[in-house]
Amino acid sequence: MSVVDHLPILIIIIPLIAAPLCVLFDSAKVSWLLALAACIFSFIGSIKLLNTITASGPISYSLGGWQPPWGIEYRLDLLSIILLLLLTSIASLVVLFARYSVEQEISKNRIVPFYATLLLAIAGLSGICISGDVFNLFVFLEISSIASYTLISLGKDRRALNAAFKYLVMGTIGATFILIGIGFLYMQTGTLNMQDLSERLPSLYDNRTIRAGFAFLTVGICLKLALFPLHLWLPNAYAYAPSVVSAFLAATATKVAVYMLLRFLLTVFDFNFSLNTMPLDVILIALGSVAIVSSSLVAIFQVNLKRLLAYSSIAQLGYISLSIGLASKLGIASAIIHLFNHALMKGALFLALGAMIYKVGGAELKHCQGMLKRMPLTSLAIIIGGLSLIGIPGTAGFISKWYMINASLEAGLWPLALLILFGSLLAIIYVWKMVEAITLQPSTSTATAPLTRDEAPLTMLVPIWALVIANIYYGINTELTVSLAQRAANILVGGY
Amino acid sequence: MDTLLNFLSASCFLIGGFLCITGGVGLLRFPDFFTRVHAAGVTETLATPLLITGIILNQPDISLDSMKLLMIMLIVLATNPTASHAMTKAALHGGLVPLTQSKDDSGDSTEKQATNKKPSDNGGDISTL
Amino acid sequence: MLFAAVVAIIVTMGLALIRACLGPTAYDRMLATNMVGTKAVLLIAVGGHALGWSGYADIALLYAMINFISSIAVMRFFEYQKTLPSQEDE
Amino acid sequence: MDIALLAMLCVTAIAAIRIRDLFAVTMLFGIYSFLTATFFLSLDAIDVAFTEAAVGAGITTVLMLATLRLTGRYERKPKHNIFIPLIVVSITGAALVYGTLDAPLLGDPNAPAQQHVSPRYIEESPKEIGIPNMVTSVLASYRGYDTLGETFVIFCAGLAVIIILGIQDSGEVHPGRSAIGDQLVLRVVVKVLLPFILLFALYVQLHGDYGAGGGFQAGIIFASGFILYDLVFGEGDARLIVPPNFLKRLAALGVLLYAGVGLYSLFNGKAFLDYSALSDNPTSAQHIGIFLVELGVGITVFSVALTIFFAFSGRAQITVKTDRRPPL
Amino acid sequence: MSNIAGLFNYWVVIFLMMAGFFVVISQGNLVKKIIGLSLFQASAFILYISIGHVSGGEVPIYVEGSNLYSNPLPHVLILTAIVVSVSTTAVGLAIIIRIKETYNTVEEDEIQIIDNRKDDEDEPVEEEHPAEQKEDQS
Repeated sequence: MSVVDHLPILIIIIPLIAAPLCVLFDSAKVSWLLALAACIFSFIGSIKLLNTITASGPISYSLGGWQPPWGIEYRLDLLSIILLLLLTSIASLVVLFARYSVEQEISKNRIVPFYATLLLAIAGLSGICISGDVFNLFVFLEISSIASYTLISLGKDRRALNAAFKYLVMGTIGATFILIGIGFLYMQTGTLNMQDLSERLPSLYDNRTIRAGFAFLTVGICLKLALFPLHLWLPNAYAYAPSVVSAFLAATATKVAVYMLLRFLLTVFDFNFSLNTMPLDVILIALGSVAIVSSSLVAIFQVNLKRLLAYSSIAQLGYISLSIGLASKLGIASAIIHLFNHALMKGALFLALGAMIYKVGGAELKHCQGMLKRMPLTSLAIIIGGLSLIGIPGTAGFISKWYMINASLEAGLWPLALLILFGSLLAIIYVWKMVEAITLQPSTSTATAPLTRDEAPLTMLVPIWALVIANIYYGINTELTVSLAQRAANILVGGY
Repeated sequence: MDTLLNFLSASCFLIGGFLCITGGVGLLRFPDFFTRVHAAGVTETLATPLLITGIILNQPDISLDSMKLLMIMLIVLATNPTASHAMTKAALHGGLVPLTQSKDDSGDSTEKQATNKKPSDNGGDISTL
Repeated sequence: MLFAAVVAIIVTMGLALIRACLGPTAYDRMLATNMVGTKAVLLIAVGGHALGWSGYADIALLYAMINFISSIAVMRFFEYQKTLPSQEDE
Repeated sequence: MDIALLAMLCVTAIAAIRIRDLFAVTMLFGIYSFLTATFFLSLDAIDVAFTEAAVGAGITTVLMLATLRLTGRYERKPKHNIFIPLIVVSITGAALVYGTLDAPLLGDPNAPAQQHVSPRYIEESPKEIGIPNMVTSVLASYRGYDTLGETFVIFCAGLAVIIILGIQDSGEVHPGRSAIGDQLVLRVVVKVLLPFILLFALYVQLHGDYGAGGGFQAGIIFASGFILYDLVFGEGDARLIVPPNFLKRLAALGVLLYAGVGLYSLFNGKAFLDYSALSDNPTSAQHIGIFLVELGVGITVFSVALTIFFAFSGRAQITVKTDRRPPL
Repeated sequence: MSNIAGLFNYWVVIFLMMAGFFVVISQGNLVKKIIGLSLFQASAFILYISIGHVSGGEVPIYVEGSNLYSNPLPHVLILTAIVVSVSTTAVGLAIIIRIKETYNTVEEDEIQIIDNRKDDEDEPVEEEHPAEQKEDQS
């Protein structure tokens, strides 16, 4: 076996190992370099794996040399690799960005453990995406969760602590629900391996234990996913966390929860059971619609831009769950597309806000004065990100909205298509609020900040603009995302 | 020999079990903390070695388990009185006054303790501290 | 006889538990908690012997130690609130 | 016996809901852990009972108490409506009961969970792995990767506490006196007991192959020994023996040892954590692998548990200094 | 009847779980929430161990001549889950200590009040901007 055969484990284990190494070396600079190297390694590994998978189908890797279902299996299919690619690319960019931002926002003696924890969060989230074993998934979920609670609590504002605590309680309840769900599945099947489960479950769909297990898994994942009535932890957590953490979590954490939902609904259980036999499709559509409208409305009234974007995230998760609820291949494909695109735009926006906080000292509307003159590149990034959030043609956001509307029309649910458009309309309002503050405010003489040009350092601009360009690129060249997502959806709906 | 051992262990179990229950009843029924310490501490310290000796005697032969049980006995014998002692001292420092009057004296403290004896009346979660 | 001992221990545990729930002072609860712990040790020892569990002695040993540690911890963290100033003793 | 234990568990749980004195609730939590652990024993889960007792009644209770010292003892009467929580709880409970209606009965040897994957562990592990304790075999070998994840969870918790509370190094914290530390009897007993606790921890670490125990439990017990010392002899003393900064590195080393075993087999052309790379003889390879891995877990758990305790009690010290020094 | 006896154990465990869950969602004190969370998780562990129990089975440690053992797999899973649970509890308690230090309370509603007050204090500053914006537009 060559190193390439071990890539599935290496892309997880390298960030994991880098974390204790950071602690051992105990130097901020070394930690940053280690984190960056580990993330870039994982990113390159993921690209390589993507090529292998598109060429020759899913990869399975037995850990410890034990065959599944006795040992733990890593299993990579298209959906996993899309998520991994997303995660590792955003992680690399975020770590690149972190250098100065962290120095400013986090006290000196906490920088080393900060990078170590960030690495653990990255590795935990990637571990979820790649695992083919439900309990292993739970363990990695907990690594990433504990790391995220910690990262959020690092925020300067004391409300960050409260937010982290709320997140911890909700997240732990969610995790325990997932644990109970896994227990129920195990009770009736005797296995923890996903593939094995998917073979054994169809004969048990009438079993009440399995149904209860399904319900608990779904509710637990929805808690992590911040689906509408369970979203209360999210806005404050994103708003008060350090900006690097906000960017990373907003772009990835909920996406991984969506991945878990898809994985359980479509791989462990099957499409027909999850979305047709159980009334989940209606629930997802209903909750998604409420989430879109209510969160967008709330977002309009926010003055803190990070909080505004957090509410917008809840709305976007509403779009995703709505498209899953459509229960069609196109719906699921559009959910995957939106998942990818939304991560790109939220990553760009939160990073740009991070740069703004770095230079201006805050991310509220009042801080936007003079932004365009002062930090033209960052401002431009916020504007393009915002446009993508609305779904203007030419940006990535347009593609996902387009496919979602198509999917809802295909399902014959035109009111949903209208709802999506209405959501975009609301998005225009809150994005306009941001854009207006950035572009139109410098004219007032009350601006306290100097109007000289004072752009963020290069290590910040590169990640921001990488994501912005990705937004535009995937808005024009839809080949990669759409075809991959459709193939992934086909595989998911058709079974492994 | 076997009958003797069996008889011995059985009587150990019986006496130990009896002491156990007396300790429990005492803990529940005695009027204040210091008397309860007495009930719990004295009987437990005797019941534990009795019961464990009973097990050791009841085992077919002397094995590693017997040694471990002996260790348990020693540890409980060492820690239990120490803990009670420390607790009592802490309580005394903490301002808990031993109940020194008998009921015939019908002082204030007796009344207070009398209510303590029926804690269900006052919700059960009232601390005198 | 073993059975009688097990029953006696369980009954005592129950009584101590009631005391722990009722209070009334924190010290009563400490005492009762300690007693429940000791009774758990005995229950494992006697019950384990009666039911033929293997390796019960290790667990009973661990319980005895942990019980002591948590009793000390309770006192340590509790008394701090009251008696730090008075440091005369032995 | 089971029914008596379950009844006591219920009583404890209800009391924990009703009582407002958080000290009492914490003690009840300790009792609850003891009871659950005993119940685990009666369900034949000896390793789990071991861990639950050490963790629930030991570490968790100590941490909760340390927190309570800082946050105050009484909770206020909750103002909000309890009906909504009650409804949520009832629905969840109803769903769970619904789920158990088709469940296999307790102890049924023909239940699906007993039929599918586990027979292999039960039948083959004594031969394949060569150690009698199947739980250790599954934990450290078949599902060794889960345990690696678990070790990282612990490591992450250690980091989290360092980040959130900071560490006070030995230089900053001076040995403090505690009133119970002045009790001669206690000091003597603890001094005598301490070597036994540490010895017992080593025994648990090395005996995990044959009986209950293993790295995790041993680490916790080892740490409890130090915690006991620290509780009685005042803050600062134990820190001089094992400075927090050293502990931090030790934890990292423990995790690296575990992951290193995995990487070693990986670079020898085997799958990650495949112990057969360690030796030519398959069972002795498993032995070596499990020993190293358990050692890594033990080191990490010991240092993280102690770090967390130091961080908590160090906080308490600082607050006591600022709040309570004037009257002295 | 045998059904009830066989399922009774699960139901008691469910009751315990729900007791813990109730504490988490109904109580305002953060420490108590964490205690409730621990109770909830500890009870969920009993559920798992019950799944693995085999009546008449032995402790899963190989003994010569015995062939009926309890299922070791749930034990392993719960060992891991206990560790996860204690880690979460430790982090939660650490956050509580910091909350106490910064807010000087650990009651949820009081914290909420303090947070809201802070928002109110910020409000006047924020109010100016919409007004200015309107002027700009007009």
